[in-house]
Amino acid sequence: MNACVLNPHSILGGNHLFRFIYEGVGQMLPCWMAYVVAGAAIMLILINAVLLGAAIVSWGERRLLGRFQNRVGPNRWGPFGALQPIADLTKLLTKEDIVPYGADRIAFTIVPVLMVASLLVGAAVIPFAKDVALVDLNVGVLFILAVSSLTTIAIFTAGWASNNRYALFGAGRAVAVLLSYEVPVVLSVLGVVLVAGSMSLGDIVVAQAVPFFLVQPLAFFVFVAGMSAELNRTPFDVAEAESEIIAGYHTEYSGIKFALIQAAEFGGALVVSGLIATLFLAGWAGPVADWLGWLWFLIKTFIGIFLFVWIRSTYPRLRLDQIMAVCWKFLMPLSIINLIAVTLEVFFLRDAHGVLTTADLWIMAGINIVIAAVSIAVFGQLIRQQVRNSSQTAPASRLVVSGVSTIEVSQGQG
Amino acid sequence: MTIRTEPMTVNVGPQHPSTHGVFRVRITFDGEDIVEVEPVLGYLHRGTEKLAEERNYVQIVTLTDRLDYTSSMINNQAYCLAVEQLLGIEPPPRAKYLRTLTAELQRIASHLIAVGFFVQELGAFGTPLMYTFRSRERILDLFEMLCGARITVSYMRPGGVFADAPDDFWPALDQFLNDFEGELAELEDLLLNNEILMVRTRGVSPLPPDVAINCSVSGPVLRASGVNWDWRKMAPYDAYDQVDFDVPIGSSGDNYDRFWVRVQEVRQSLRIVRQCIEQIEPGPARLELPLVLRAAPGAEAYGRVEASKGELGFFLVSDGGISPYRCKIRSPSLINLTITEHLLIGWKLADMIVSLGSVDINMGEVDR
Amino acid sequence: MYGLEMAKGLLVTLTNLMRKPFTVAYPEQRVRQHPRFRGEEFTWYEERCTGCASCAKYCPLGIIKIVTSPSETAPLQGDKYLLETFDIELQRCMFCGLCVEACPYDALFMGSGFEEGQYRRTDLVISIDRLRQADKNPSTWFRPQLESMDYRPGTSRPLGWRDVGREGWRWHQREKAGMRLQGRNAEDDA
Amino acid sequence: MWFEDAVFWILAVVAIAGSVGVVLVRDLFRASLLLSLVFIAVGGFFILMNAEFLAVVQVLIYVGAIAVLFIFAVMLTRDVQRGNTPNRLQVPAAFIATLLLVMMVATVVTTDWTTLAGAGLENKSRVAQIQAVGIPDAARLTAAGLTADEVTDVQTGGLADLLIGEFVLPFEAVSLLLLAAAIGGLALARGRGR
Repeated sequence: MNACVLNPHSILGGNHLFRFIYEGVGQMLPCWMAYVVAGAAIMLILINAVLLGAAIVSWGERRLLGRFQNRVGPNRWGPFGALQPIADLTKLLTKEDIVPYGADRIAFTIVPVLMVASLLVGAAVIPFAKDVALVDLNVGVLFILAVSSLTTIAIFTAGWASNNRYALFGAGRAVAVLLSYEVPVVLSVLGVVLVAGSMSLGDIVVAQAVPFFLVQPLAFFVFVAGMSAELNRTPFDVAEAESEIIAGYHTEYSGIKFALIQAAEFGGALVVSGLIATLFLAGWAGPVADWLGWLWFLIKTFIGIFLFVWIRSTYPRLRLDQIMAVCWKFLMPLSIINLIAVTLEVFFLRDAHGVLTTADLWIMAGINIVIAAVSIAVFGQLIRQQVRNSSQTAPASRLVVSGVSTIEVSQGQG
Repeated sequence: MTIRTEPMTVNVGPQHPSTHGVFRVRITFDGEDIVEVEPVLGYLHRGTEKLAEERNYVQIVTLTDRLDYTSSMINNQAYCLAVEQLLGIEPPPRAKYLRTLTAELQRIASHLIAVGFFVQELGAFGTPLMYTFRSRERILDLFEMLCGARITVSYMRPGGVFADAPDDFWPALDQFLNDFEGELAELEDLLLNNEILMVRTRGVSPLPPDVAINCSVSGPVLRASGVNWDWRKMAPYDAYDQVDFDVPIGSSGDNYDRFWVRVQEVRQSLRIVRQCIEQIEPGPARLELPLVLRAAPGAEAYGRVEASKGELGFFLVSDGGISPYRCKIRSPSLINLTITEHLLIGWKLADMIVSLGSVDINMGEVDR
Repeated sequence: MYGLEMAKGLLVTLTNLMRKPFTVAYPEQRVRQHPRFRGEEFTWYEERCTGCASCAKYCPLGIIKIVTSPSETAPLQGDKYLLETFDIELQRCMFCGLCVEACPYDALFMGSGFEEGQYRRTDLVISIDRLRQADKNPSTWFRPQLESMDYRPGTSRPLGWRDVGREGWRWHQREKAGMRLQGRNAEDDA
Repeated sequence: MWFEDAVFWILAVVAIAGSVGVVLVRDLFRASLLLSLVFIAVGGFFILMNAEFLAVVQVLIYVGAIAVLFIFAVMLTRDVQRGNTPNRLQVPAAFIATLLLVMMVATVVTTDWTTLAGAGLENKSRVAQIQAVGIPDAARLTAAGLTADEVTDVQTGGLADLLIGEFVLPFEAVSLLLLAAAIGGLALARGRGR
């Protein structure tokens, strides 16, 4: 009996499930085959979890949006319309799969695959309970950012390959937004990494004796804003601005490809909410019972999704140049301020072993909340000034009692 | 050093989510900046003016419903005023008040649509639109109570309105007015000073008053440019000389002002409706007229109202028959579209949609 | 402070989240239908109709097709015509109600229903048989006499031809337009 | 290990085929897509070498930023489908490419890759140890008494040490270059219009 033994230090070594399957299957099959089988099993779980999650998010978002808008939302199929995503999927699957004339067929086809793939791979490193992530990568945070940057290429390819000018507009906008917002997002995550002392998401959760949205409110703000830009959600959804450029880069997609793109979008919302929960809301750590970690994690993820939906339901969209201005003139300074403040605090507060105690975290929270309030107010004022100067608006409109039957404005010049 | 760019021509419409029906603009972009605009009209042309020559004076009322289908009451009113002028008759006072009241309710409904879609085009995900439609739905319910239809009302007839309001209409109207105060306040909280909306619309696509006058635009678009021009004040028709209201005037004529003027006009319309309820007195609501009307040969009449989108006029010529010899419709949406180039050129794609929305065109009226 | 209005907007949407939805879930629930509602299926009382075709003439679209022939009692002057066809092409109807307005004897009413979806356009023509057999739930549109008796098409019972006229039903039977139908229908006289 | 060898060969084939494709494919857009494929494959190599940090950064920067810039530039050129027509720059380009190839081959050949002697390493710092390990496959790791996690941690730190320490001058020079490029880009973009 040559049972295979997984090297505990290999990438998947920390995954109990993988080891269990690997060693179990290894009893009967050669080791490499066991490795493949275990990997496939893990991938199956991952794909199902994320895509089902995306389906639930799509339903939940529509229900929530409906309630925000004082209507019901999907309610026809299943309890509370919960089977609606399945109906949608069935409809999309049975639709004709159109590749527009003049499109680059290969590039057009790989886009949905690429988007879903990057989403799935990114979801793999998020710990959804104590010590339960598919992979506890020691560079988890960076990994997610790196993988999500693949989406940029996918979107660009979609816009280019569709042979549609609206899609091209959307792609150009999306890339501009994605590239710009990556900078403040990475900088804000850097603050988290500094305090936690690790890039592994598992370690970051453990380090949150005080949830980081209190310790680093600025980073939280920047991260949520930046991520809603990267997810193409209002007020930063220029890339899919349906009132301007129809659907942006996925205008020409139909059938299963469209379904995949939608799955990637809703799944993206799910993964990003999970990431927010992990980075700022202390992930699976809850008030009682570690084994209930998945529950806390789900609740916190829901908070993230609710936040996104709430913002989406409330605000109009910004223009592209204004989004750029918000990124470079508002979020960027905020994230740098946060980074500097956190660096200094960590430098002065840590003890000899470079460890921060809970008391230290509370001190940091106190300082940082003040800093956040002040800097958001100051930079908000600055960006407002900028906006005022750029527009040639006369004083505010006024109410005039009419009754005079002459035109008060001189004609001519036209 | 300059970078040479290549212009790109894009067809916006007639199948576009935010061109208000089947409006088509051929736009040449430089990057996202607009350098050339060419509106293409006529996709919804139904020949209303010609159809009117084949129908008798009462039947034409049903055609006017379908011009600007978001404010059919006001279209009815304009047409009926023209016919009454043609025939030299005057409706009874109760009919006048009923007309004023319903026209103002319709103005509220129409402005609610304009505001809702305006914000929708700014990118709000349907929420303000849903709120405005919620209120508009109440108004349409009132219309259904009055005349059995919600959109294509055909409520007014030459010589009055088709029938007096039912008894349960007045309490329902009171109920609506009270509720709507709150809903309007909510809407103003959500929109009027929203920073994102301000940033997107303040100073964008301003329309100077001289250009506005030279393009002969009318309605909220004209008033937003600071021109004090409202037919309800200039040449009061129906019961407008009996009621007291203000005309909101914008200052710079930008997108925000056009939006702001509409919101304020909703408030003023509420005032008018309340005054109408106070002043209205019992009496007949319709003149006793024959089913088929005939005007004197050669008679001409021009009836005009301040519709929700601007000056709406019906020019009727009679040859003594049962239908007009000629019916010319001066539709505000079409004439307001003459400022398209002025509004759009030099602004961005995203502003273009918003500017078009702020003009509040209705293709049923543009193409007639 | 900048951003305060945006926070106010969030508050507005949140209060609306707590509110009861405005939606009416249509097939299960229905909005209150007002008695004047101009519905799709027309209510027609053959007993009242003389076949004068005023409705057909007054229809702006000309979608009412009436074919009549002299009835057996034709020699009696002023008798009603025998109606062979009374077709209403619903597919082109715009429910303006002018036909109802034109009807001198209150024989044609707007209906109160609105669920007339069909799979074929030809099914949208209401034939005379359908008009005869349909439930009589007339809309009160342009019929003040129905309004004054507080008739509610949805909830009140269907109305027979005797109850819907401006004048008493006997007038219709005996005096209108010199109509003489004595002995033709003994029950009605009773 | 058999499995890792297999992955290595797959990645190698993908990388080389991709690079050949980049050169041979006429359609510039597809060429840049293939280029990003090559970048990802190289990232895969880094993972095989237990250098996750480098792999992630490779994907983040090369695929997420540089390849996108390539595609952006490609999008702005004319006749994307036809690709470049032969022009005068072919000869110097070939010359420079050959030169680069020679330099790289020379570097590979002259570098002493087998530094894992084992002797004397215990006294050096962890960073030095890792540097000495070079490509850390399992056998070498066990020989040096290191775990993969440790290697990555120390690699990240070592990378930082190297960048800020030994190679600070080239590092700063590159940042200066990037700054200049950014300012140049701004100047170009602002020159037009207002």
